[in-house]
Amino acid sequence: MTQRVGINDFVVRFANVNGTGSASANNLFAKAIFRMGIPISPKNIFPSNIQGLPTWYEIRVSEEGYLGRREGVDLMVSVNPQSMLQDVSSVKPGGFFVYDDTKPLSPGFVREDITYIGIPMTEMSNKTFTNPRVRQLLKNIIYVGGLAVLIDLDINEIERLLTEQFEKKPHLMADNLKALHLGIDYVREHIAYPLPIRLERRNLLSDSIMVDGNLGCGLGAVYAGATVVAWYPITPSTSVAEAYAQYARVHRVDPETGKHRYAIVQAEDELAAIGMVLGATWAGARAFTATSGPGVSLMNEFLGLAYFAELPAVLIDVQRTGPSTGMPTRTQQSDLLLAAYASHGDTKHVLLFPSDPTECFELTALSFDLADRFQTPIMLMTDLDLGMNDYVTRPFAWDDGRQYDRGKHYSAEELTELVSYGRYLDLDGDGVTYRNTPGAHPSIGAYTTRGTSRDEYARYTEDSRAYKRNMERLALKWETIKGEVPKARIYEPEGDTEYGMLFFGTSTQAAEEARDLLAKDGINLNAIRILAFPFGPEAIAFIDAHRQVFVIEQNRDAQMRSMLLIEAGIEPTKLVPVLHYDGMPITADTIVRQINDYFTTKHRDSHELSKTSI
Amino acid sequence: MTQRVGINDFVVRFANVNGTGSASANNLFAKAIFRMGIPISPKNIFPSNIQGLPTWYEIRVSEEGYLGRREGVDLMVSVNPQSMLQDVSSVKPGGFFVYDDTKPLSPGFVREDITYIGIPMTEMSNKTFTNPRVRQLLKNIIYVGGLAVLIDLDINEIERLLTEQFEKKPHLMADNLKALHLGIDYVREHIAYPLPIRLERRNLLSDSIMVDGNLGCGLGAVYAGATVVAWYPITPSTSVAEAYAQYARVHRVDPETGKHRYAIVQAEDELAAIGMVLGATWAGARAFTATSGPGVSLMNEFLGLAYFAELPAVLIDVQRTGPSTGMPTRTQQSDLLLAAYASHGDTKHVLLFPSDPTECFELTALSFDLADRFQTPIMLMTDLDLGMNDYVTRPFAWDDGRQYDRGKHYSAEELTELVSYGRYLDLDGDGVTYRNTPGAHPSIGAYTTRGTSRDEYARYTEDSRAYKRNMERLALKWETIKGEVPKARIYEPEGDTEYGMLFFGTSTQAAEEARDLLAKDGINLNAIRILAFPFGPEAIAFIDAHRQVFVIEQNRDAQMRSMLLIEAGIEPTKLVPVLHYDGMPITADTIVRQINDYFTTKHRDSHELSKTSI
Amino acid sequence: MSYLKPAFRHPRTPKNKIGNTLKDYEAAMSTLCAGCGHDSIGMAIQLACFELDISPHRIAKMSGIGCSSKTPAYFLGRSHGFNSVHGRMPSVTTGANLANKDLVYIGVSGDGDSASIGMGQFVHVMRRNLDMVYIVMNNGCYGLTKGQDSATADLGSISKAGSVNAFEGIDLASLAVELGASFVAQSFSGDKEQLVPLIKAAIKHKGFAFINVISPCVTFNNNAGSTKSYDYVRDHREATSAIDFVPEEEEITASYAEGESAQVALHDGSVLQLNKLAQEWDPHDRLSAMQMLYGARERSEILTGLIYLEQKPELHETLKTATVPLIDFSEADLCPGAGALEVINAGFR
Amino acid sequence: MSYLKPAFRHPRTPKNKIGNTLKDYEAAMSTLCAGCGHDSIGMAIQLACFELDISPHRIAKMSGIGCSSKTPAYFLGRSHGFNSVHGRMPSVTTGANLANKDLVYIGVSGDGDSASIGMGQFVHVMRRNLDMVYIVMNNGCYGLTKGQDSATADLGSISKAGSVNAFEGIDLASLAVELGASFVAQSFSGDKEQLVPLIKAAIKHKGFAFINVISPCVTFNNNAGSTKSYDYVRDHREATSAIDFVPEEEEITASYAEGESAQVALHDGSVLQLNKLAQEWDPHDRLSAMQMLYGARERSEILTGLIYLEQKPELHETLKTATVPLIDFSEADLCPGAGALEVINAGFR
Ligand SMILES: Cc1ncc(C[n+]2csc(CCOP(=O)(O)OP(=O)(O)O)c2C)c(N)n1
Ligand SMILES: Cc1ncc(C[n+]2csc(CCOP(=O)(O)OP(=O)(O)O)c2C)c(N)n1
Ligand code: SF4
Ligand code: SF4
Ligand SMILES: [Mg+2]
Ligand SMILES: [Mg+2]
Repeated sequence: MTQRVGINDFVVRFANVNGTGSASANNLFAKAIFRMGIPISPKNIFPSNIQGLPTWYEIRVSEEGYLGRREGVDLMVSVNPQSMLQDVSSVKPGGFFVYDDTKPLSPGFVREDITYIGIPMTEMSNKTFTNPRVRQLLKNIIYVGGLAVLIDLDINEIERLLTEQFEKKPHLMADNLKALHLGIDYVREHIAYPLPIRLERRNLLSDSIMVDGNLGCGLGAVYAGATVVAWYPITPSTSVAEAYAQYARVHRVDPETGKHRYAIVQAEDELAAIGMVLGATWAGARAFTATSGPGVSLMNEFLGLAYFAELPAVLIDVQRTGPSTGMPTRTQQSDLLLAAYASHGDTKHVLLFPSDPTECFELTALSFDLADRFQTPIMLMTDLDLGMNDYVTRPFAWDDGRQYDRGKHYSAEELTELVSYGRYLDLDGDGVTYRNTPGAHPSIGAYTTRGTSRDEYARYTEDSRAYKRNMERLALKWETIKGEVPKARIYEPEGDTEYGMLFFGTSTQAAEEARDLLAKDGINLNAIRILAFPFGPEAIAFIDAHRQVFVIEQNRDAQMRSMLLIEAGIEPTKLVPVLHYDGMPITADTIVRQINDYFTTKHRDSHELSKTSI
Repeated sequence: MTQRVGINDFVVRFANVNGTGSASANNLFAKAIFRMGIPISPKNIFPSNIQGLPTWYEIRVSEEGYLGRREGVDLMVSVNPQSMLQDVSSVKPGGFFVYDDTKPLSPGFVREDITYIGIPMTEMSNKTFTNPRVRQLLKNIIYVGGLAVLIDLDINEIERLLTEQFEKKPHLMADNLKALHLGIDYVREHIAYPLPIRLERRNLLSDSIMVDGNLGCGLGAVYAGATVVAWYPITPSTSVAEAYAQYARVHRVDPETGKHRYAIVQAEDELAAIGMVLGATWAGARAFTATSGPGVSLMNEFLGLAYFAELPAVLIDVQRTGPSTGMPTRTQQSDLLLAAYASHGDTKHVLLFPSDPTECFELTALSFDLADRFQTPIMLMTDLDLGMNDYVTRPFAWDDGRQYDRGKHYSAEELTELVSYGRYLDLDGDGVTYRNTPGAHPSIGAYTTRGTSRDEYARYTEDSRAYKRNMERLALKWETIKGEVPKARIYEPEGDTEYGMLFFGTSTQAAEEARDLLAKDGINLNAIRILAFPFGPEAIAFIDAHRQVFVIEQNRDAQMRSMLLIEAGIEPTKLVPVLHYDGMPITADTIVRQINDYFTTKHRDSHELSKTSI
Repeated sequence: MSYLKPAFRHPRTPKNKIGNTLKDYEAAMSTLCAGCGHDSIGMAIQLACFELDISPHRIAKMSGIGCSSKTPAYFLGRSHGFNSVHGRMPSVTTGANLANKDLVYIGVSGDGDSASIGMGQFVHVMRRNLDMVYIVMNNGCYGLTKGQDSATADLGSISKAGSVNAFEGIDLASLAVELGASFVAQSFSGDKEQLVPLIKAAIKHKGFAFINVISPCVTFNNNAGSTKSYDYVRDHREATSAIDFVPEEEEITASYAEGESAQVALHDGSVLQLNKLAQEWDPHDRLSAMQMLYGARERSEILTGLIYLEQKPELHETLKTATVPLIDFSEADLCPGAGALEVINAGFR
Repeated sequence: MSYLKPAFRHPRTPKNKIGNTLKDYEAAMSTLCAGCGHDSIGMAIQLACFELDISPHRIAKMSGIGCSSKTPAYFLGRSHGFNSVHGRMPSVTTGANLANKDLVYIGVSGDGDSASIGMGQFVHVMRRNLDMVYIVMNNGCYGLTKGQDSATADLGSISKAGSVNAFEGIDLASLAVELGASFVAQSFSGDKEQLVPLIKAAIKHKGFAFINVISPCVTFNNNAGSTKSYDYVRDHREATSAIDFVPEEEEITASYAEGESAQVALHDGSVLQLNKLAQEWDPHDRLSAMQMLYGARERSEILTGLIYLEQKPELHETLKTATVPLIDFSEADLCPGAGALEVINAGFR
């Protein structure tokens, strides 16, 4: 058997039972690698229940900085008998299988082509600790210690992390250290170490941070001055509101009075949440909600009102695997069509697509400017993978010179000077009209906001011409928006090629890696990353400039491709769908495989997919 | 001044105040023309309130059978001082303006190019009748009498209609007749009659009926065996449930026990309405709901459940002008995208597009077969114009040999013979699987219907492969559906042309007329009418066979065109949008104008529209 | 006190203390049916605001969808309004109030809007004790969609179309008491003498003030057999007390025999003077309010007047939001700035 | 009667009258947290159905979304189930029941599912008096989304995370009484002796039978300071009476002192035997039920047992639907046919 070899380039997977405290041990392990300056990307694969079912934590270590998911496990840490059979089979040939050999391995689990490493974690933990809950928790720290030795993980980093964590709880510290060293000592004594897959310090990440996207969103909302948050719990969006709350408690509470410069309401449902957001922005605040697919479905009616009555709103959609309740703890990019055209009648909505936690922060903050500027909902299309997994990412940054852009908005003084005020008068010819704040002026500016048709002065009307003028102005506003949303990022061209790839959000890391892999195989692709809907002219130009563009997305129905067809007048055969939709984050392999397939089959010139329903 | 001339070819418009009983007088007038065997199409243009605002009733008389709306009024009957100025100006030059000259016409209302005809309706009514409500009602009958003389409307037909109407209320009959003859006599004595625009009996309509689309839908549901109806009032869909109730009361009540073979629930909202429908179909009944745009928006989450859990449902969407509350009493075809892709995640829904009340009946009945066969929601996309206006249309027909197609469904006996039952096992390779009825079999067939992912045996799973298999099967089912929905209707080719037009629903009548008008101008167009989504191969072939196809629809964003682009892989430049969206029914003129514009401008080869967001 | 004679008089048009005439509280012509109860309620709102000397621009009119929800177009033309979607006025008002607590929020809704599609939000806005006035213009039917029975239609009530309602009606007043609304009253659109002081008290109440106003629909539900017709309501109403609103600065002069009257203090010091009290009713006791309502229901009476009142934390107090409206904070107050972000970044290294 | 000793015994596994063993009422292994109250309720449901000799296939299990709503996967494995969307179980059950009135509908829901997102449907299913059993597994929190306070969390209750709930909780039992639910009971997941007979009575009741079962969430809301913890509930519960379910054919033997016991007849002739009655409580009187609930609340007690019971038309009776389930009608029964259509057409000529 040839063992897998690799320095700073492998995948470790932990197989645990949820509700047993494995998460913090696994995080400790990941963070220690990060502290060694080696790029990693951890992924939590957890069930939609609270306790007792299999859960996995997977870390890809990649010195080259490929942070998409990679298929196949090099090192499996199996602590869950329930899933052991499956776990054994997911190890790559030549890989390693670390398990709890308190009980002997059943012969059915033995493969010839992988290396088994037993560590009696339970036994050691039970011998050393008495409290059953503590035994369970520290069993996890034992395997961290053992692994550290096996792969040359810097033990000082682990100890330092534990010190930081238990600063205020020294009694816990001692037990944790003891457990750690039980693992270390056991492996040092019984097992040949290090393994051929192992770590070497690199210090590549001096500036980077390791954080999840939902935190970025919540923090971005605090920075952007959101004061009203209305939400309803739903996986995987819940931690957005929690992150906002966490930072608001630190930065928005008056130290003297204890009074809050923010208000968070856990609404009774998603309809109420978005209703509260619209009420708040109507009254002049910045407000947002965070939800996932089912919530967006429920918000449909209100989103149409916001579009038509022109109310700002920020909605963070942390997408999960649909349709319906689907797989609530799996990822997908499949709410695009719904979000883009939410609600009955002719509606279009602005979407932003962050691809890492730093962009979650930046684009969330930007959303509030865009919402105020264009008086319409802005939806941040993130997903479970980005929202709930830690990413190694650029640090958050804020320019203190930056000012909130509140858009066209008359102050009381400006109102006084007006001859007449028309809420929906297009004074600048860009489709964007002037708001004012209820209560600001005693006699000028009052009007009624409504979902029914009205004229330029916000007066109710059923006049066909007034209705049409308004709809045309909204279409004009849409054109204006195209030039103001973040531009697509076009990558450095890759040699001379007629082929391009287009991707967005959490498909980015895998797509970038796939591009490199394909280039190595001699297939050069130019690349563009979409950051916003509606698409800017640069995105259309990119597609126009290529013979064929692979559109990479994580859904079944090629939803981004559909939006490109609808909005950009692109010939369908030009856009080749590359789809992944099983709920797991997309991998470079999947992309490479599909693109290779395309080039090696007849599809090349008249690919079938574009002619059938995909 | 040249007066307008025309036999059986003109537009009459009545300007009334709503809540004053004008509707029945106007209907009487229309029905009498219909009884003379002359094709007509009446349109009600009413405000979104209950009493006191302007309302119009417009009748197009067209011996040639053009039943779309036509712009411009030949004969205005003005009974509402509120809207008189607007009413004067909407008369075509040479047209006629009939008004109540109880009070003199204000000079501001006088145009040189139209003919004024005063009838002292109020005065006559007040002189003859005492009860104020009766005076108001019969004033309307007076003008019907006057008009009859003016345009040679057969007075016998009117009297016969009154007799039918008041069969059981002879006292009302007398007053109505008296009022009718007041009008008749007044005109005969004071005014030169008939006008140059007038009627001549034709008896073209021996078999036709005159009825509205909502009635067709309600009746269709009774015939199709729907037993559970859950709905929430909303204009313009309310009369669908009412029509169902009306016929169910006659045909579904046990004469002996008074017990009902149906259940209608006015739900607390649209979410509950669709929930009840899904509960009912799950339990084995046929069930439907009727609503309009806002309701469909609210039903989004449940529609996703129905798609994913594979539950039959029939939803009748009587579309109105959106977005949001929009113009609730105006028409539009603008819920298409919402309906086609309703709900988060990858979802697709079957839509049917009736274009007259007879098709409302037929396609509603068919919806129940399709829903059972494919275990998915079927949405009938009708609209206010079709739903609430009377159409002259083919009579309803039912083949007594027809049998309800309940789709793949195991009886208790069949279950007993199964080795194993898997609710989502694709036994026939068409993506459609076998249901059974809860409670039918004591030990085989029980399973849990859910919106979460599950395997072929309906067991909950978070396994990526099982999830994907299921999604692929649903995609396969979609392919199967394409061959089973009503085929598009392709019209007899019009000479030799590379150009085609595509339309659906209530754009049909105007589009057909436009086609004839264009042909007269030397522009030949082939034509196709879409009856269903997903599109069948015949629709794609039609488009493929033409250089350019005009896609005619009543919305701003070219939603049908978008669906063609997404689903059919058609080159965008091929599909030229012809759009109308001001809330009034589309006219042939609008279509002709836009198509002519296209041919006379440079757009011909590289039309702009297809490159921008439309 | 009578709404016909404002205390402060002017030779021609009476002005209130802030110099406005009643005209300043009026708006566009109503397009409701002539005689619709809803219009009377709108007029009562205007009058209450005028007499309370509230500047119209400090009032926000909130509504859902229905004839009732259209009324904000016909009163207080100089106030901002938000005519939202069906059944969702409570959430929109909650958001608005969180953003700017200093406006007076007057929400109007219908029985369809609140008791059917809006039931969830109605319940939860009460639970949060949002500081607002919430008026249901209750006609027992869906006026705007042509008269279907609503969920507040009483069992056995006959509609204009002749159908007999087969479901028990939801009693919004007892529901509000049950759900902890801090001010609950019931009235009749035809009784301005009672309605105007109740609206004033509701405005002065800090917290959720609910008034269920029976407001006949003349077009669809004013026939014999309907329990929401003008005649029926006039014949069946029974007041918990006569009622006077006494602004804070005025002295209370009338005196009544012991046990027959009570004074209820409102948040800002003004007082509701209740005279000829119903027996065994304590407006501060939930159970007593419930008993009154259940008793009246049993006797087929419509209980009107103040029903229940309680002082408890409204939403801002519960959430500990700042004294200043949130919309008044500047960027500097809200944004932690680049420095803080450095510290935050450090925590993720 | 004790649930541990079924009346009918078998040498090995006891069978009920229709020949089923308890095993026939069981289902897949639960994936809830060990000790979760919801699992006990599921077991009580199984036991009640077993002891009532109902064939599992004639039962439909309905639910929304939440840990509570997942439980149908863990009981009655031979019954059909419908695990719908969040808060919408009532409407789905309404539709199912309309289609097939002959199944026994057992709906289970959570406090989030019913009192927050589902409040509107919860209210309206009661108003319609749908013939079903509706059990809320009430843990005062959102278990499945990791423990946020729900709308039934009591004011001041402390969550595991240490936050103090600042809102008044919705009392589902008094709300149900207020809204006309025809059977209202309250219980505790840890009290099978009370729960099983209550579930049996609820099944036998014709109409809407609501049982609010306090069901502690061991993972997120079982800490000191929570008013929904096992300890708190055990310490604070107070029963309206002891309770026995007596099937119709059995004779009632026990005798009690006058005034201390009562027998409540159910629709099919079976009887709920109530012993050691609480004072001044009449289970047939709404106001008395309310008084009991309000009184208990004031004393920080959790009232358990039967609270209110009334016989009134359930939905099918109100709608006058056929005696036969609607799904049993054939095409011939439903389709008026071509002949009738000719007459209809004639009416439009
Ligand atoms: C989502 C949605 N569903 C239905 C409607 C149609 N609709 C308009 S008003 C109304 C009911 C109004 O009843 P109520 O609130 O009692 O007001 P009223 O007209 O009686 O004053 C309905 C159902 C709508 N506008 N939106
Ligand atoms: C529309 C929608 N919103 C939110 C969620 C997320 N969600 C799942 S369960 C749940 C709450 C469950 O609380 P409860 O009903 O009390 O059940 P428990 O888990 O406590 O038994 C929520 C909010 C969802 N599935 N669907
Ligand atoms: S329909 Fe009824 S509620 Fe609506 S305006 Fe007319 S009277 Fe008022
Ligand atoms: S989280 Fe709470 S409610 Fe959910 S299964 Fe665990 S103990 Fe039960
Ligand atoms: Mg109403
Ligand atoms: Mg709960």
